[in-house]
Amino acid sequence: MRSIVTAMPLEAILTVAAGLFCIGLFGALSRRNIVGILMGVELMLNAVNINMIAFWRYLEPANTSGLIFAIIAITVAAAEAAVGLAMVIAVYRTRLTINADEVDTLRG
Amino acid sequence: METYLNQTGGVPWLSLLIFLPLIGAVLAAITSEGRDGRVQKWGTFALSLAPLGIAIFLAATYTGGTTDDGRQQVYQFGERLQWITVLNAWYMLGLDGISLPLVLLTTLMTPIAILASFNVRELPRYFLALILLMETAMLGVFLALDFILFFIFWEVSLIPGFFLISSWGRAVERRRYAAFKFFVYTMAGSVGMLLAFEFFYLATRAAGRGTFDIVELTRLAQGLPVQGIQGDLGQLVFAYMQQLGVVNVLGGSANFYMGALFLAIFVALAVKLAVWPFHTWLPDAYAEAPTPASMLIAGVLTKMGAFAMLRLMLPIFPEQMRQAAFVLGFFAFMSIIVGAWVAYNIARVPFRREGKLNDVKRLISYLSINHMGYVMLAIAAAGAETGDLNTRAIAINGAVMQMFAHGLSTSALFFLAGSLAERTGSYELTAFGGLRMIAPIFAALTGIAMFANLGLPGLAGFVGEFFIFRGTWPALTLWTILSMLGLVISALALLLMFQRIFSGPVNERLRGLPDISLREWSVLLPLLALLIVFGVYPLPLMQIANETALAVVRFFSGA
Amino acid sequence: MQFSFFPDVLKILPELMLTLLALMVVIFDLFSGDASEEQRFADAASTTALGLALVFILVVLQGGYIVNRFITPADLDPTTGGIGGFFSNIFRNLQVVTDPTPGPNGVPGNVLLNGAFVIDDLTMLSRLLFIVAAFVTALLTRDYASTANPAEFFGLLLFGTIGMNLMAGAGEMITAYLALELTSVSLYIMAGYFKGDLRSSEAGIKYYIFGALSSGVLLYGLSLWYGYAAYNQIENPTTFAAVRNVITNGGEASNLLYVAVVFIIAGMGYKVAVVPFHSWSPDVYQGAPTPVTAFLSTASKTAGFVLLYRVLVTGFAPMAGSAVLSDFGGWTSLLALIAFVTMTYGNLAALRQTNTKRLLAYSSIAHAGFLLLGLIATFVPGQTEDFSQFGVPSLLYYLVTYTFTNLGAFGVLAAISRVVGGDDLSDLNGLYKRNLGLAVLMAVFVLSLAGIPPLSGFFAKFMVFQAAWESGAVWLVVAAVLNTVISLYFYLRVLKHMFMTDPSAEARIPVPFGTRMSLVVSAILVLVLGLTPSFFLPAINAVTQTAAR
Amino acid sequence: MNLIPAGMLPNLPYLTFIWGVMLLGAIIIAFLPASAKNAIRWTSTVVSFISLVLSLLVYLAYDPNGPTFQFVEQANWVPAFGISYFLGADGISIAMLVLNGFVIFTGSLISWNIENRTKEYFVLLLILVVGVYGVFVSLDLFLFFVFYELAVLPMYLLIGIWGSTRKEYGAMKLTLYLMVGSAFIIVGMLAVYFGSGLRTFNMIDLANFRPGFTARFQYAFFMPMFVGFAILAGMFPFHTWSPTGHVAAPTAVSMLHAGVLMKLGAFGCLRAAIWLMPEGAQMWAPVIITLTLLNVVYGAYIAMAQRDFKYVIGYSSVSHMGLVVMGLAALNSISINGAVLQMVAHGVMTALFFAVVGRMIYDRTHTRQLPELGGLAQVFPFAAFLFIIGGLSSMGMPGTAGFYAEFNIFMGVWARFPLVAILAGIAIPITAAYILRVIRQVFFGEVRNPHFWELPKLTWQEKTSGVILATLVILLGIFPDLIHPMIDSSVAPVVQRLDAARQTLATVGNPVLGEFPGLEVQGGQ
Repeated sequence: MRSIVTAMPLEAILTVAAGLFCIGLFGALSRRNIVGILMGVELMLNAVNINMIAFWRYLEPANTSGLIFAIIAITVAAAEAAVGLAMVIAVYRTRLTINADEVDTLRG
Repeated sequence: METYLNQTGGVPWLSLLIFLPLIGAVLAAITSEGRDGRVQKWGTFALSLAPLGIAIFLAATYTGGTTDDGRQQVYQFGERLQWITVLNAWYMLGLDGISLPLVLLTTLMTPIAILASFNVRELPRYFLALILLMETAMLGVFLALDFILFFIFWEVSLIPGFFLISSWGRAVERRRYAAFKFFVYTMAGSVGMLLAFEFFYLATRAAGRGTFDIVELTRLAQGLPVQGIQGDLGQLVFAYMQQLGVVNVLGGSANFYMGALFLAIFVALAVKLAVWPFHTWLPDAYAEAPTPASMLIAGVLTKMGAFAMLRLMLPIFPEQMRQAAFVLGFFAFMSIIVGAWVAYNIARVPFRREGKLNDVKRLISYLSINHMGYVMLAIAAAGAETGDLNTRAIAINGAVMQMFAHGLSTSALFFLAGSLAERTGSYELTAFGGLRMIAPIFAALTGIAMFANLGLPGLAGFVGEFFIFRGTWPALTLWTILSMLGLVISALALLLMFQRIFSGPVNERLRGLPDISLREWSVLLPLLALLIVFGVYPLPLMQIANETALAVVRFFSGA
Repeated sequence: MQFSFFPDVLKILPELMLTLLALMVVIFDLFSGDASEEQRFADAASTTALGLALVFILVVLQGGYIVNRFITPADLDPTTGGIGGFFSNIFRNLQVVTDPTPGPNGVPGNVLLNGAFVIDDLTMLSRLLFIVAAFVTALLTRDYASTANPAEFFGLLLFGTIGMNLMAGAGEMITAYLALELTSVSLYIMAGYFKGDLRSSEAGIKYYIFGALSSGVLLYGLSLWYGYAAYNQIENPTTFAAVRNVITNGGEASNLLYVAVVFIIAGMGYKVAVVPFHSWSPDVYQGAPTPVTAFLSTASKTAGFVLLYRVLVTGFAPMAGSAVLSDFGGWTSLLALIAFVTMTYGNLAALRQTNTKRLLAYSSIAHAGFLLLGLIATFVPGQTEDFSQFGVPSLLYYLVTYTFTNLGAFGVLAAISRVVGGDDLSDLNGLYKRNLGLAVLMAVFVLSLAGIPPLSGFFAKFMVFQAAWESGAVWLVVAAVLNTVISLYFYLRVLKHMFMTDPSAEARIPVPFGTRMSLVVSAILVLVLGLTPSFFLPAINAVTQTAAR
Repeated sequence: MNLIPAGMLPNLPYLTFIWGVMLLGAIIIAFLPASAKNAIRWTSTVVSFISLVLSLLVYLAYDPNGPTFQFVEQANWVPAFGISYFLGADGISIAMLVLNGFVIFTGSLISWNIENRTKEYFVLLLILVVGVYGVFVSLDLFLFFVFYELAVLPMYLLIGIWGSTRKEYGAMKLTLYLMVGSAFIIVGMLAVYFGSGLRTFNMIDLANFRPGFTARFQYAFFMPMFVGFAILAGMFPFHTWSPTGHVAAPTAVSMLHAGVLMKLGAFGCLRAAIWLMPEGAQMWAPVIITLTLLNVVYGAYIAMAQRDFKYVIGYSSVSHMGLVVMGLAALNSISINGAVLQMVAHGVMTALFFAVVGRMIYDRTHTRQLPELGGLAQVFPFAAFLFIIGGLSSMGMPGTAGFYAEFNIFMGVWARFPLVAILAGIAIPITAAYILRVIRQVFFGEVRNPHFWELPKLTWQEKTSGVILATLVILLGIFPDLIHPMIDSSVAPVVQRLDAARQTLATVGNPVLGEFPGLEVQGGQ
C-alpha cells in the first residue's frame, strides 16, 4: 500500500499548514468583526493541529505525543471559542455591535 | 633665628592696639542708641584715645635696631603664635620704623574722625562702629608680618569704607556708585597680589617649607638665610616654574617670572595708592564719602598702598624695582600732573558743567592723587639703581613724612569742606564767595591747612616734599624736574579754591553764617598744631623712620 | 512509566487543595439560600481567602522554608519524642525535599509524570507568590463591588491560580499549553466579569481576542518544536529538557528550532505584555475591575515569566547566544532587543497618561522590559551550562518585589475608585487630605516601582542591572538605567497629584479592613524586602542551585 | 581635633547614632498628632541638636594622627553580593558631619513658621537628613548610594508641597536631573563592582586591591561616576536644576540643599570617583576643570543679571560649587583641601543666605524681586547684618570662611592649571559686584514700601540660627585650624594615590587629550 508518507513529502504538508496559519493570522488581524477574528484564530489553531499530526505521523508514528497534543489543542480551542462567543454576546447586549473598531471606550 | 622679631614676653601691645577698637566697634554697634547716640559718641571717643595712648607709649619706647650687618631691621613688640598649621601661617605682628609713624597717624586720626562725626544723625552707633572697625583694619595692615594676616586686614578695610560711603555719603545715587566702584576696584586689584603670594608659597613649599611670612620672604629675596628654605627667592620661583613645566612653554628667566609677580603686586598696591592710571575710583569715593570717612580714607587708608610698597615691593623685588624705576617714576609723574591739573581745572573753570566737576571735595581728592604721586615718586627713586644709599634712604624718609603730613593736612581740608557744606548745604565752589568777611577764623584755619597741604616751608608738608625731591633728584632727575610743575599747578589750584570761597564779593545768601564752633576747633586744633610742630621740628619722626629706611635701602645695595 | 501514587500526589497537593477549594466555593454558594447578593459575595470571598491562607501555609511547609531554615535537624529527630517528634513526622511527610540529583531526563528537582511537571524551588516560590496574589485579590474584590454569581468569580480566581501553579511547574509542552489556557480562560472571564460595566466587558473581549491569537502563535511554535523533537526520535519528545538534551548531546540545532523559538517568544510575549505584543494590556488593565487588574498585572505576568524561563532556559539553553553588542545571536539577543524596546516604549508612553490604571499598565510594560534583563542574564555568555550568579535570583527577586508592589498600587487604586468612582490621575488629587495613610502607602508602592532605595524596587532593579552587566549587556544596562530616570517622571506625577494638588472633594476615603490589611502587609513586605534582602535571598538562590544542574 | 583623647569615649556606634537619632525623630513625629505643632517642632529641633552634639563629639574625638577612618562599624548586609553596612569617618566626613549638624539644627529652627502640614514637613526633612548623614559616613558604595538616594527624593515633596514660584516644575526638574546623576552612578558602581573582580562594594577594598583598575577601565568609567555626582554638585552644563530648585524650595530645604546636599555631590566625586579611580581622575582632569571654569565664571556672571533675590543666591551657589569641583579636579593636596574647606564654608554661608533671604525677607515681604525691595536694613537691621556677613564670605573677603577656602583652591589650581586659576580669578570681582548690588538694592536706600514697617519682627529662632551660622562663618575664617589639619590628614592618602596614578600615567599616556600644555602644567602636587 502506498502510504501517505511516501506519496507526499512532509514538507508539502508543513507548507500547507504554514499557509493556513498565515491566512488565519491575516484574518485575525484584519477582520473588524469579532466573530471573524475568532474564525481566523480557529484557522491558526487548525494549522497547528495539521503540523502536529503530520509530525507525528511522519516522524514517530509509534509514539502518541503528537496525537495527544493535537487532541488537547482541539479540545481547548473549543472551550476557548465557547468562552469567546459568550463574551461576544455580552458585548453585543450592551453595545449592539460586534465590530471591534466600535468597541473603543478604552483609549489613551 | 628670629632675632629680627623682638617678641614681647609680657603685654601683647600690638594685639591690644589692633583689637581695642574692634571691641569698641562691637560695643558701639550692640548697645542701644540713646539720645542721638551720645553714649556711643563719647564712649567711642574715649575708647579711641586708648590706642592713641598705646601708640604714643610704643613710639616713646621704640628702640629700633638691626641684625644681619644692619640689613634686617628688627621688629619690635613682636608677637608670634601658631595660627594655620596646614599652611604654615602665623599670627605674627611687629612694629618697625615705617609702620610706627603710620600707626601713630591712624591712632591719632581716629579720635579726630570720631569727633568730626559727632553731628552724624542717622544711626550714629553703626557709623562709629565702622570707623573703629576701619581703625582695626588699618592698624592690622601696618602691623601684620604674615601675608595671610596682612591680607585679611587689607581687605577688611574695604568693608567699613564701603558702608560708610554707601550709607552715609552724599547724593544717594552717586554715593552708591562710588562705594561700589571703590570696593570692586580695589578688591579686583588685590586678586593679583593674592595669586602672587600664593605662588611664593608654592615655590617655597617646593623648596622645603612653604611660607607666608613676609619677613622670611623678604629675607629670601635678599639672600639672607632662612631656616628650612635654601636659595634666593627669584631662583626658587624659577625652579618651581621649571618643575611645573611652564618654563618649557613660556621660556624666560628668573627675572621674567619675578617681573610678572611684581606686576601683579604692583597693580594691587597702585590701585590702593590711586596711582595714575588706577586712580579713577578715588575722586568718586572721596567726594561722596561723609566727612569723617573722607578724613580717614584720604588720611590713612590710601597710605596702606604706599606702606605696602615699602613693606613688600621694595624688599621682595629689588631687582624689578631697579628695572622698573623709570616707568614707576613716569606713573608717579602722571599722577602728580593729572591730579594737579584736574584740581586746577575744577578750581579755575566755574559752571563748566552741572554736577560734580566744580566740587570742593573733588578738588581736594585730585590733590590727594597729586600728593600720593610724590610718595610714589619717592618709592620709585628708592628702588632706582643710581644714587647712593643715603639719598635713597632720604627719599623713603620723605615718603613716610609726606604720608604723615598729607594725612593730617588733607583730612583737615576735608573736614573744613564738610563744615562748609554743613553750613551752606553745598560743595559747589561757585556757591561761596567772600566768606572771609563772614567767618574770618574759619578762613584762617583753612589757609593754614591749605598751605600745609601745598608744602609751605614751616609746615609739615614741606618737610616731606623737600626730602622727597632731595632724594629723588639723583635717581630720577627727569621726573623730579617735571614733577616740580605739579607743585606749581597744585598750589594754583588751592589758591584759586581759597579765592573762590573766601575772597571776592560776599555772597548774600551766606550772610549770618556762624564762624567756627567749639567742636570744629577741637577737631582742627590737633591737626593744625601737629602740622606746625612737625613742620618746625620733624626730627623725632624722621629719626624713627630713618633707621628702617636705611635698612630697607641696604637691601638694594647688598651692603 | 513509573508512577508512584502517594508521593506524587503529595507533591501536587497544593494544586489539588486549590481545586477542592474552588469546588467548595462554588458549591457552598449553591446552598446559600436566600442570602443577599452582598452576603453571598462576602461569604465566597472569605472562604476563598481563608482557603488560600491555609494552602499558603501548606506550601510554606512543603517548600522547606520553615523547616530547613528555622528548625534544626535535632528538633526534628523523631526519636527524641514529644511534641517536636510528633510534628516532625508531619513536616517530614509533607515536605517536598528538593531532590539534588537530576531526574530521568536530566531535569533537576522532583519530576513528576515523566517530566510533565517539575517541583523544584522555582515552583515552590512561584506557588507562594501566586497564592499570595490570589489572596490579596480576593480581599480586594470582597471590598470592591459585588456582582451576580459571586462564587463563580472566586472559583475562576482559584482556577486561574491553579493554572499559574501549573505554568510555573510545567516541564513539558502540553502541560504548559494547558496550564496557560486554564489561566487565560479564567482571566478572560474575570476581566469581563462585571457585565453591566461597559469597560469591563470590553476589556474582557479585548483580552480574549489577543490572548487567543497569542496562544495560536505559541502553539504553532510549540508544534514546530515538537516536530524537531519528533525528528530526532527521542523519548518523551514534548519534554523541554529532552529536547534540550538533543542539542547538548551533539545534535544539530536546525533552523526549525530558531523559527520555533521566535514563535514561542512571540506567543509568550503577549502573555507578559512586552513590546510589540503589548497593545492589549493598557486597555485591559484600564477596563478590568481593579482587583482583577492587580491579579493580571502581577500573578499572570509572573507566571508568564516563569514559564518563559522554563521554556527558554530549560529547552533552548544551547541557543542562548549572548546580548553583548559585539557578539549578537541567539534568543538572548532577541530578548535584549525586545527588552530595550519594551522598557523605552513603556516608559515613554506612560509619560502622557492621565488615567492611573493606564499609567500603571504602561509602567508594567516597562517593568516587563526590566524583567527580561534578568532572563537575559541567566547565562554567562558563551557558557550555556554555566549559570550566572545573579541572573535567576535577580529575575525572581524582581518578580517577588514587583508582585507585591503592583498588588499594593492597584489595591490602593481599588480602594480609591471604590469611593471616588474613577481612577484618573485627577481622582488622586489631594489624597493626603482625604486619607493620609492611603497616600503614604501609594507613595511607597509608586516609589518602589520607580526604584528608590531603600524600597525593594530599588534592590530589584539593582540586581537586574548587576545581572545584565555580568552577562556583558552593558549597553542594555545603560539604557535601562536611563529608562529608570524617565519612569521617575510619571511616578512623581502620581505623587504630585496625591500630595501637591488640592482635593476636589473633602470627604474622607474609608478603607475597609481587608483591603487595609493587605495593603499594609504589602507595603511592609516592600520595605522589608528592600532593607533585608539577605533574609529572602537564600530561598531565591536555592532556585539557581537547582536550575544550575 | 582629638581634644577628647582615645579611650575617654565609650566604644559605641556613634555614626549610626548620628543618623539613627534623626530617623528616630522622624518616627516620633510620625506618631505625634498633626495638631501638636509645637511638639513636632521641638522634637525636630531636639533630635537635630542631639545629632549635632554627637557629631561634635566625634569631631572632638577624631585623632588626625590615627588611622584615616575611625569610628568604623561593619556588619553584613547582603553578603551574597558583597554589600555590607560599613561606616567610618575620616576628617573630611567629620567636617561634613559637623556642617550638616549645624545646618539641620538651624534649619529646624528656621522651619518653625511652617504651619501648613507641619508634621509631614518635619518627617520628610528629617528623612532627608538621615540620608545626608548616612552618605558622609558610608564606606560601602552600595550603602553610600542608598543613603544618597534617600537624601535626594524627599526633596521632591518638600519643594513641591511647601515651595513657591513654579514649585512643581522646580521640584520635578531637580529630581529628574539628580536621578540622571544617579543613573550614571549606578553604571559606575556596577563597573567598579565587576571591574575589580572582587565582587564587593567595600570601598576600602576597592581602593586598595592589587593590581588595581586598569587605566583603560578608569578611562571609561571615571567619568560616569564623577559626572553622576557632579550633577548634584551643580557642575556645568548640568547645573540648571539648581537655581530653579533653590528658588522653588522652602527656606530650610534651600538651606539644606545648597548647604549640604550639593556637597553630597562633591563628596561623592571625591570619595567614589577620585579615590577609587585616581588614574581616571588624572586623565579627565583637564576636561573637568575646563567645565568648572565655566561654572565659576558663567555662574557668577548670570547671578549678576538676575532680578530675583533667590536666583542670585542660586547662581552664586553654582559658581561656588564650581570652585569646589575645580578644587577637586586640580587633584593636588592644597586644592582638594580647599575644595573640602569650601564645601564647609559654602555650606554655612549659603545656609545663612537662605535663612535671611527665604525666611526673614521673603516669608515676610512675599516678594523677592530686587526692585521691589529696598531699605530693609532699617526694618531688619539684624537680617542685613547677617546677610552682609554671608555676602562677605561669598565674595571671598579675608577673615571669613569663604576666603580661606577659596584661597586654598586658587593656590591649588594655580599649582597645576595656572591659566585656569587666572581666568577663574575673574569671578572674584564679579561675585563682589553682584553681592554688593544685592546688598545695596535690598537693604539700603529708601524703604521702598511703607508696609515693610508693619512686618513682624524677627523671632528668636531666626536670630539664634542666624547668629550660629554667622559665627561659624567668621570663626572658620579666622581659625581654619579648627578643621583644616583634620581634613589635611585625610586628604593626604588620596593625594598619595593621585600622585602615584600620575606617575603611572606618565608612562601609559593620557588617552583623553594627550598632553595639553597650554592648560595643564606638569609638576604641582
